[in-house]
Amino acid sequence: MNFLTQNAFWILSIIKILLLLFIVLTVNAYLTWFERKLVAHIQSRWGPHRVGPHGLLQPAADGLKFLFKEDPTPAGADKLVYYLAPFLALALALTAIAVIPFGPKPIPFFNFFGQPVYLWVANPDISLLILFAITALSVYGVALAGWASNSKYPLLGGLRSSAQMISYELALTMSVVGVLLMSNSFSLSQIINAQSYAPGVLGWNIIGFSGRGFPVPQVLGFLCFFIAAIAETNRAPFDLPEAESELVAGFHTEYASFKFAMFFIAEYTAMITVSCLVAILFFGGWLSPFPATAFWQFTHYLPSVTLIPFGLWVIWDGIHYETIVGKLVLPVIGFVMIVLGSALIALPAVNEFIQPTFWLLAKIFVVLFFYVWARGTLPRLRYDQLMNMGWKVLLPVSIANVILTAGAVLLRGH
Amino acid sequence: MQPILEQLWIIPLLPLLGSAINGLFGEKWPNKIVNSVALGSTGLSFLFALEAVREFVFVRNQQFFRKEYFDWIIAGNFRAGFDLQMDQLTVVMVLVVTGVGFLIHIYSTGYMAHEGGYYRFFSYLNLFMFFMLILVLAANYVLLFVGWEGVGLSSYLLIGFYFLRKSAADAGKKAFIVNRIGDFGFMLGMFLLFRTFHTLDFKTLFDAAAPMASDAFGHLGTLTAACLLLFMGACGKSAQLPLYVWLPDAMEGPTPVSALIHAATMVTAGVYVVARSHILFTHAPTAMLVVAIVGCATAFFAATIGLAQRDIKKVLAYSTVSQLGYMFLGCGVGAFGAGIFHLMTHAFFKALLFLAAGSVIHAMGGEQDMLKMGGLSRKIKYTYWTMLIATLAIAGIPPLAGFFSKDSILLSAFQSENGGGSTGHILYGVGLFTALLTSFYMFRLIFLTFHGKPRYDEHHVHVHESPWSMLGPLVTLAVLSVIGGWVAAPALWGGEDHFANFLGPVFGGAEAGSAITEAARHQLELTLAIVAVLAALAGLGVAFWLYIRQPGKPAELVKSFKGAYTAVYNKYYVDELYDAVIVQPLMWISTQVLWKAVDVRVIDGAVNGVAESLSNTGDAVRHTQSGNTRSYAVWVVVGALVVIAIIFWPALKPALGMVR
Amino acid sequence: MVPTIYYVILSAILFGMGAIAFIFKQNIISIFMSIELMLNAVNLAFVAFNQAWGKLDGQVFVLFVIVVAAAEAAVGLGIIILIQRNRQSLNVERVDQLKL
Amino acid sequence: MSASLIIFFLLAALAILGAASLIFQRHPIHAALSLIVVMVALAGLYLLMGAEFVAAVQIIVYGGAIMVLFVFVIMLLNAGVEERTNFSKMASIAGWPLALALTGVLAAAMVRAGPTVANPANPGMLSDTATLSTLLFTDFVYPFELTSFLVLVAILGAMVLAQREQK
Repeated sequence: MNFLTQNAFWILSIIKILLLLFIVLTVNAYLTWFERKLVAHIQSRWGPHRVGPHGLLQPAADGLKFLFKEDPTPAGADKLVYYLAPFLALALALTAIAVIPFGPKPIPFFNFFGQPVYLWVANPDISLLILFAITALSVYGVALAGWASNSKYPLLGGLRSSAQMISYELALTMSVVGVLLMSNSFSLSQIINAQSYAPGVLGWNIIGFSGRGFPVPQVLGFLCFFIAAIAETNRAPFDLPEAESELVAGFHTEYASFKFAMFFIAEYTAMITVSCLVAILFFGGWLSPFPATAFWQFTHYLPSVTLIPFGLWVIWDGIHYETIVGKLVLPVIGFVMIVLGSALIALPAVNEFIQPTFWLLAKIFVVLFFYVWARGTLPRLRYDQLMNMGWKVLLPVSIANVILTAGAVLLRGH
Repeated sequence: MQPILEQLWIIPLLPLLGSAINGLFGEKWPNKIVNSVALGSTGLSFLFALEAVREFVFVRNQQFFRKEYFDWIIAGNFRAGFDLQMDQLTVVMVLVVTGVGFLIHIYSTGYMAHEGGYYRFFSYLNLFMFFMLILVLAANYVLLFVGWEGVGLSSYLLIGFYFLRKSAADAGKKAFIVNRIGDFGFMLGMFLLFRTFHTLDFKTLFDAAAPMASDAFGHLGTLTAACLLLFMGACGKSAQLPLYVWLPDAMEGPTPVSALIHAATMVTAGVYVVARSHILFTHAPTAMLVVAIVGCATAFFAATIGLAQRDIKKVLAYSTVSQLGYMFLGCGVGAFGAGIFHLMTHAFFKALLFLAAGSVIHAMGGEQDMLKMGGLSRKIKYTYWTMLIATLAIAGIPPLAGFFSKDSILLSAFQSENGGGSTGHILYGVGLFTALLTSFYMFRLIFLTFHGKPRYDEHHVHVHESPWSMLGPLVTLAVLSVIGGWVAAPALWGGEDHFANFLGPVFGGAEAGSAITEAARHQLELTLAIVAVLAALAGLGVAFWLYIRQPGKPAELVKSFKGAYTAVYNKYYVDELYDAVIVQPLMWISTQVLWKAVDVRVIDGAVNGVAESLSNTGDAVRHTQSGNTRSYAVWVVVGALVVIAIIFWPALKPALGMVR
Repeated sequence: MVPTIYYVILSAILFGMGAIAFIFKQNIISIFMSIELMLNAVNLAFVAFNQAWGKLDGQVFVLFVIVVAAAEAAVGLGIIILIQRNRQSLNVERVDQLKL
Repeated sequence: MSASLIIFFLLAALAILGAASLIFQRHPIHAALSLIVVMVALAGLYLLMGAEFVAAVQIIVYGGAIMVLFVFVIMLLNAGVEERTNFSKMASIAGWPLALALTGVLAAAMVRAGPTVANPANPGMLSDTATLSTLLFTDFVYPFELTSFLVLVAILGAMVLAQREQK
């Protein structure tokens, strides 16, 4: 007992980390499902729907497949680096999530041995810098993988990705400076708070009211950031390192089974991180888009209002589902949703607590949707186009954004 | 409220702008645009000057105005700022410079119309205006010196305007170098002043100097030394003995330049400086006497040379020198007001003379030799009449401008007791005789040029009157040379001496007050004036007799006084003298000693020797240089070791004391 | 709380090791990297003293050092690429033309 | 033995190990990796000292840009295990002793200086990034401009060097 109370902080952190890992991995899994579904519908296919109702168990199946596949190591590969690379990639990707705050307030009516439980693992003053540091390092995963597997295609893939990541990191970092200028802080929660001075959506950096003077919209910054981020995470249309048509599967051609899974998870985790960043930096993070006045009070029931009807629909859909499993599982899910929704109505305190997180998750979801949408829609760039884009368009634009924002902020005064 | 006076810097700035614009972009432009820029800038600055003067006189009631615009040099307790000031003296100078300058700009548009490098000419001319204005507006010696050197520069550029002609280029160089000698003295003077007063700012310096006891006569005190050095500079700039030689050659420049720079404005800078620092001079009687004597001597000397010149512009040049001599004589005898007055009137009629001469040359198609002219009076009337007026003015025929100014100078010379009893009278006598000579050679010029029968080939030379752009200034200046003197008409002539009263605040007690009573004073003035007029008329008469009555006579005279004539005609061989005494020895020393011996043997020898030895040693140690980078790396480490050891071991404590 | 001197000594050791690597590496790239190591050691000393004095100048200098290192890396690697292209070797001892 | 001391010794050991492996690794990539380890360790030390911004920059620029560039070039040139030749008498004979001497001299000098070195005024206090930037853009603005110019020149130089001459 005494031991617990003394080291409550550390233990709590460990628990949080484990929890976060679990959540992130699950979300990853279902992100793949979501992506496959969405792309499928964009291409007017069905996507996975064999394993489980609506293919909901597909991720699990994939996971199992990854585990049980044979794991060959290419001859003449540099063992150490070959094994190091995927671990590096995954570890960095997961670490990034740790500094993202999912809500301002600690969990109500609950203390972990005197420690208030906040919705983040760590909230340092320089969380943004740390994020960038991690992204900067995550190049190695790809580059080393490409080099270590001692084979042509991976090498090319690795070269491409390292070049691409170096180039786009500049634009990525530059495009955030505008936001930093507007909210004088590297701390993500500070950045979010800095957007709360104007009513609702107006205060978000994308519109840029600060309660005083004229708005300083960060549209340029947002565009640069999002594009650069897509490139940084090697997603379509910038997924040259793993361009199937040109170099098989790029840097992870020689990787199989679980190591491949690691790269896979790393990539999707990076996606999530980026989505969180976009939501936090430009779209007010956990702030509600509605003003916090009594008139807009009713918007606090939006979570329930979304959950309950959706639950009803799920139940309805489940009843008409072909397979028995569907008929059983889907209504249960729907019921749970309805219960949650009504619970939120029943317990206002919980509802209040859930609000910020709800908005943050909603925004993240939207950004992820855009991610997948882009993949489903846009053709892959050619390598030289990629480089031109990075150096001759994004970088200058983001620098211009920095200058403009600086001038505007100076005019407006803090 | 004094908008322009507060922003005095605009007045000099405008010409600078004009100069810059023309100089930078003018090359491709048609003359019209260049004109509009040049005339516009000068005219505007003239207007601004007028406005500034109006504010100074009527709004400020002639309170001394001074403003510091920005610091230029700050070094220890030495400050030289871009400070401009405005007092009565400045008023006169500024008006003369901008006014006459503006007229001459107008004239030049006509005169230079067909010359190449049109834009260049006007760019230089505006540059000159800028520096001259800086010179007269400056509120401290350093800034004044800037203008001083600047006008020297632009004069150099303009004398050498036809730089393809070797004589012109040489003349330019000569002017520049001779001026350097004077400037050397000037700078020494400034240093001495700074060492004595710890400032070079006019106001503070003079306020400090005023209460000082003036140096004893004939004894070389600080002030005397400073004044003499300053005067050395003045000699250079204003072409006084012995540094006058550059001015006649300066006539190589285009005539408007001769009119503006080498007659009206720049050459009077020396007089201006002496008048500006009159407080110092009045404290240094010796210097005063020197100034007076030098001025008087120059006046006489140059006049004698002027007698025999054939080139019309040369005659005018020497007359300029001699008139400058007059001004110095005036200052020297303490009549600074008279000196400045003569400066102003001289600016009018001498500019007019030069411009008219230019018009004549223009008419003759570039001919400058008077013996190849004659009988032009009917062909170019305006030029003739204006030039005649100017000649009467310079000869001192009442009631034209020259009469009053020259008269007041002679009067004060006669009255001055400085340097013992009869000095003043001797100066007066020489001055008077010079006046006679002046009127003689001026009328000689008139008669040779305009009267008698033509001595040129009428078939080739088509004499034509100049365009109005040239005649306009002539007429204006003619009017000025007529009425210019009246502002200072002394009480005797019914005027009440406006000029002296106006300048009173500046020169104050400096004017040589005479002990004798008012009536006697008027008596004296009257007699002296009559004498002067008689002298002038005598000169006129002689000229008339020699060149109209008996045109053969001069030749006989020349024969009978061969030696004297050739001496005078060759300017007493002064140039040759300087060449032999100064230039040649310098050349010899610099080639034989400095170049052949010092440079080649000593310096090059030393340098090459060092290089030799080094390359030998290098050749010796070359073999450590394997080209292998790792070896180099090790050598670097060795060096680092040594350095660290040196830093740390012997003095560990102090070296690391800084950490604490 | 860690005494400043520890950091300083650590930086000294790192610097020395950088020097050793500088001498004994033969691959140009590795030599370059050992230079970077030395720079890092110096940075450590900078920051340590900076903290010791409670002033920020040291950190500013570290930033400058980093920037200069970046520039140096860009140019140096360009040179290295040229060397490789011209003599198909990255061994410094095969690049021995740096002499009269 | 306070927590910070433990962390320090861990990081220091990590750094020294990294440096050692930089010396002894024969393959450039491995050398690069060990250097990265050193840099991360140093970043940790900076954090320990409270220089958080410098720590971040250390990782972003050194770890994320410069070293990536190295790795990139190594991959590009496909540099193999470095060959060991001993053409340089100087290095092979005097190398070790001199290098060790240098290290020794430095360390010894530091140790001797030990007592005179002041200890952190307020250990672990995070130095404010805002003040740092103010300092950078006021007192050090000229060096800053110079470095920016230097970087520009470096970019040009790198481009000129790396491009193949067009026929």
